[in-house]
Amino acid sequence: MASSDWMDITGWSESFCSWSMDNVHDILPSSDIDMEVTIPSTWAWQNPITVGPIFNIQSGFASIQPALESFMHATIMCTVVFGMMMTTMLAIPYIERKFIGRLMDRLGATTTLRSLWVGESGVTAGEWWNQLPFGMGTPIGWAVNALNSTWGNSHELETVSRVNNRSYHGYWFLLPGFFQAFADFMKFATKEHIVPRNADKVVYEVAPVIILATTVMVFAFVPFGPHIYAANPELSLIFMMAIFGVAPLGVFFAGWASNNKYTLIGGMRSAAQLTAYEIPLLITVLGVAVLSGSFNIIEIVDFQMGQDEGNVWNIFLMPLGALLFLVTMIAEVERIPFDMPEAEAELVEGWWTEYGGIRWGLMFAAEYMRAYAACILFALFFLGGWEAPFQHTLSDLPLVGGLISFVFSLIPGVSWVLLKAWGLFAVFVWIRASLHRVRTDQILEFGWRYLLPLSMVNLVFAMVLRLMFWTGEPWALWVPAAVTVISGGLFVVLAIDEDKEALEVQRRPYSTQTVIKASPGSHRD
Amino acid sequence: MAEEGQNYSVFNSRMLVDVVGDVTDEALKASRMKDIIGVLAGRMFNWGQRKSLFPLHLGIKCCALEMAAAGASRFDAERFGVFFRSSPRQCDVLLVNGPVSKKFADPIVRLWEQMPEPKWCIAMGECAISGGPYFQSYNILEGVDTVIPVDVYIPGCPPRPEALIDGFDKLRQKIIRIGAAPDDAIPASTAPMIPGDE
Amino acid sequence: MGNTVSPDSQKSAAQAVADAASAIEGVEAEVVERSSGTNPRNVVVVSASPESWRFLAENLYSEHAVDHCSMVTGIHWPDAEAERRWEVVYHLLRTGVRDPPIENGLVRPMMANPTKLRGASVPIELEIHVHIPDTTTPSVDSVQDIWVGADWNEKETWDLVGIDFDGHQGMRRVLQPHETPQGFHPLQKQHHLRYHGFEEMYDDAQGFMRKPADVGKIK
Amino acid sequence: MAEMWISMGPQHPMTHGLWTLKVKVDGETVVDTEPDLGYIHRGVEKICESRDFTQITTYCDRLCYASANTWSHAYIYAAEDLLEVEVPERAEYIRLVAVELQRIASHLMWLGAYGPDIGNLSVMVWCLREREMMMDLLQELGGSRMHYNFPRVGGVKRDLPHGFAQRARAKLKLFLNRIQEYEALFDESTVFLVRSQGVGYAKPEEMVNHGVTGPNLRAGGVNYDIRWAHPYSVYSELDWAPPVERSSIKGADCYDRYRVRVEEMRVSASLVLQALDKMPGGADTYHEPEDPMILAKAPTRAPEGTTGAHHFEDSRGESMFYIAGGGEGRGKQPYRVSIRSPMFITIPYAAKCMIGYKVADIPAIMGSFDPCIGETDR
Repeated sequence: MASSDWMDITGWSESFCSWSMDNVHDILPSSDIDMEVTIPSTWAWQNPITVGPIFNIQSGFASIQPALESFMHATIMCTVVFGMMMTTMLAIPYIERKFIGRLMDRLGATTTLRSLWVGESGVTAGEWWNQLPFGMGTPIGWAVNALNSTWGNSHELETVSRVNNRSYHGYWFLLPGFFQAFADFMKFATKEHIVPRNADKVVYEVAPVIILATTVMVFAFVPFGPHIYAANPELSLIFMMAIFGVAPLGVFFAGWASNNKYTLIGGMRSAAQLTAYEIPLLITVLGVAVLSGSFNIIEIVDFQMGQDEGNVWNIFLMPLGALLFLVTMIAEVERIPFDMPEAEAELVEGWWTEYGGIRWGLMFAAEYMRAYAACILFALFFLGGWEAPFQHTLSDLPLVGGLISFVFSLIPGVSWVLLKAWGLFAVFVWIRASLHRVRTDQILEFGWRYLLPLSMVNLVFAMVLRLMFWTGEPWALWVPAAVTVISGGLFVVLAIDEDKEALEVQRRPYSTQTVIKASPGSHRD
Repeated sequence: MAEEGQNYSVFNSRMLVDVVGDVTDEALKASRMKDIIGVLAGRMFNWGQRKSLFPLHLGIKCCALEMAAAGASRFDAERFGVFFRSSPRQCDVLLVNGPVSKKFADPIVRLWEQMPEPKWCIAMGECAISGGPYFQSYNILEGVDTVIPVDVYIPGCPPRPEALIDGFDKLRQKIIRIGAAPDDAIPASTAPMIPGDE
Repeated sequence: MGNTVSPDSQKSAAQAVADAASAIEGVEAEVVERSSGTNPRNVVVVSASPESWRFLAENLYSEHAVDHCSMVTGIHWPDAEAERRWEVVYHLLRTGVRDPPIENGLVRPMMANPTKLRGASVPIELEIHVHIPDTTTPSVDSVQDIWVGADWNEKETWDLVGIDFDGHQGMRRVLQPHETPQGFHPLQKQHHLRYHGFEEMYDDAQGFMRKPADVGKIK
Repeated sequence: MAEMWISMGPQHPMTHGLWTLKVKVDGETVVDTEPDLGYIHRGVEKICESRDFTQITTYCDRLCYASANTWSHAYIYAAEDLLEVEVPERAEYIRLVAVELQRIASHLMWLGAYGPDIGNLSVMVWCLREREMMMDLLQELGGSRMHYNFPRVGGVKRDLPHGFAQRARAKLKLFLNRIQEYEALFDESTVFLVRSQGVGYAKPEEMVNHGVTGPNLRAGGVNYDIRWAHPYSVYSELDWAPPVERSSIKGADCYDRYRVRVEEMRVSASLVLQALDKMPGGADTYHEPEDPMILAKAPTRAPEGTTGAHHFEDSRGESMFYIAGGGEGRGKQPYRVSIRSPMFITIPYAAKCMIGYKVADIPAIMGSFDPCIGETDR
């Protein structure tokens, strides 16, 4: 049966739309309006002509009411999902800046809003609110003075005001650094827009639009909770994967249009890399769909949560699939170690070197959105979406079971999805802090030679699991346990199976197997 | 509002945008809404600009290592929103940290032109301020302000990372006064702000 | 092998090279002992005539395995006597570096033991002075093809001091701006530093005048 | 794809400093390269001709700013050769401590810059964190963070401060097990091994002929080192050996150059620890600045016709100074100072090493040769 929790936003909005439309329908005049006019016959025409309809506003409205309701419902849901995505996405740059700072043993951004009233080390903008007309500034003046005396410069304690004077050390509970993303984005908005002289102007302007539009469209099909989705077609998984793959086209356009050699190479690299990684990604996602038996993301999650369906998270059934999905998603959103298209080291900034100001800011945000979408998808496909970990086992406990299940029913499903997604983004950042950048041809070779066959194996394994071992009711406990243990063992054996003898003899265990150097130039062999 | 050779009769969107733009502008000005929005939005965008100053990843000489040290973990400059980008299009501060030779004069002016407004220039170290120990050399310009206007000077050879971060603080103080109320709160002296001298 | 090359083995090796070098006509060589702090150093100091320099270089490279050209220096002596107006000083080293042997697919690093080095494998240091008589276009034979390391040093010497190297391919200005006027070689003694009796910038194509005063510029 | 020239311009994250590498690229493969140096040419040799012998040390500090001490010591040895000065034993040991600490700081700066070249940003911050430790020690000796002006003709400016030996031993012990952190990040990451092994081959014999020395040469499996080939200072009294890397058959590649420099950091650390133990007069005694134990009386004039030259093992290769005496002020100022910069000769060779590799390998190869443009342009 479909999972559900109290935060039934689609239900509320549907009922609200139908309620409001019914009220409108009732208010409308129900009597027929007869606007029939008969023009008497005269010398010019013999029989009288009747002109004008007889219509009833209420019945006319009734005929269009369902369409109106669904339109209104769709608008509300789109705004709700977009708003939820944008607000919850604010944590992503914060996690990135702070966690990568901690991994690098430093503090990371500590910007706070306080310097609005505190000013910069004692220098403030003067009584700027007096410039507001009609004396509107005075309340702002009061507020600033009040804040200044509690948290600002004119605090009576000398030390406090000296520290506040610095105005950039945030209080810990104010999440210091959280507003750095705001500050960056506002600065992008006020930057001058420069188009290179002989850039391909139309394509230069269209490229950010393509990237941003497709990235936001992906979230139309991503359900945040059982009842929080903008659209829930039967094949939502396929729709989303299709739209997810369009953004690299925009990346290539941007690279081409900027008329700069670096961006051209960056654009071509991204096109090559994403085609190499689109196929293993789709096959892995196909494996998930096969295992959960449906192309609809909500049904996939229900299958993992359902007491009577699967009741096992896919990560335990398909650890190889989870790993493949993680690797291909990192390549898809172009984060280190698959960071070639915007490799700072040799391409200055890769395909977006020529973009500055708001266009670059939006593409910067689009990249975070794609990473955020990747994390949410991983949470939905493999970590059981909006099911709390050990939800049913905990609530079946003898003593505290009742209380726990009550608490679980209070917490909306969307909070679990967000927690898992943010945790996964921390894993993305961790990978970014510890790995180097893989070279372009090695990326492609790794994609074609290792990921593709592995994803095939994973798909076959999913089919076998689904057809042979699944008997309609929930998985027998030993199946996921066996799969996890075996794949864990396999991974450990393969990963640390160093060629011991080679290391002692200092033979080179990893001399690159790349394609023989296609070097037209003189290469000293 | 129309360039020469423009066909007046043909209705095009460019003309429409201009007309609408001017009309709304006049209306806002008349209803003083422009002031309200201008002042409030000005303060927010000023805060945004101050809090995220992206210097260019340009390392000329020894001060570049102090810039790197300022970016590293001991004197973390990212605490104050200083994030090094390597493309001039995405930077607001050109941190010149070494001597400008005649050969590098044209490239540094081109870098300065590539940066979008509003942009600032910080001359870090003696070489960028006045040619430093090489002021007599046949190949070194005496200071960066022979070629580009400089906003903040940070003396020192090389200045310590704390001085660099204090230089960014001086720049923020300069930015906060942009669009501020011209009353006595602002120090009258317009002498160049040398960090550490007051 | 924590210690260093023994001074006497170095002295005998240097003496051998010095005798062989002074056998060539137009070349006088002797071993000079210089003590830099705690360790005496034996340097083969050679003064060669411009004509014999090329032959001496090939001889050193082939017979005495002098395989490393450390530095090429050009000096301008305007008030020296006529035939010593220009001087080029070469610093060469015999490093004794060979490609390490390869055994069963693995490279065996060559760890020379400094104390046991004898004879031709002892690293020695040579300093060769080539004096050029007074001309407006001083030039010496290039050794670019013998020691490729000297290539960029020769380019730099021509760029800064103005001593040309015959037979040098790709001679161009490396350190100064490409549009520096011909014939401007700053290390020649007639050019002075700024503020040492010379006020404006050197005659440069980009026309940089002295720094404009900060009049009226709000900082 | 038509071949096109890309100019990796003066301002480029790959160039550690200001220089341009013009690369002819066919698709992703490098076909031809041409370096263009001279963007921070300051004419130090011309300025030194009108400076006294002590004033020149400050210019030599600022030659290669990542390893200021090694360069000022290289100059001072050449000046002592010119002025024929005997340096007291204790001053030699203090100089060795200063030079080896600076070598560690220079290699750390290189490792920090090499990480982002290949794509890992956290290495830069870690290495700079350790470099701050070394700079604290050097700051106690020289007084400032980066340019110390520490050696004098005939000795050193100041003796080791009180408690320096104890602090140095503690910091070096901590540093020695921090190196394992870097090795874990580099050696155990297959991505780094795949990116750096088999890239940028260079054979030792060819390197010597091209004038490349130092760690880049020792990566090819040959242990040539100026410190034992043309001995100076007190390296003969200490027990050390230059690290050598077993390179691949086709010559030294980026991985070997990385391995050699990491080993060299360990050797330098052990050299400093030994020097502090064997210091004549004990590392904890303190002598006043002009004390004859640390600074010998030195003449300040070099008569016409005298010359001084000295080879020195810098952290990037063999650096050398040649000074002709007899300048203005009756010999108070040198007539000509000539500086051999190892990177001025290695960069063109490194540019030639890149031919045949991918565009993404350019920073890996160039970064592994540790270019420092301050000394290159002089």
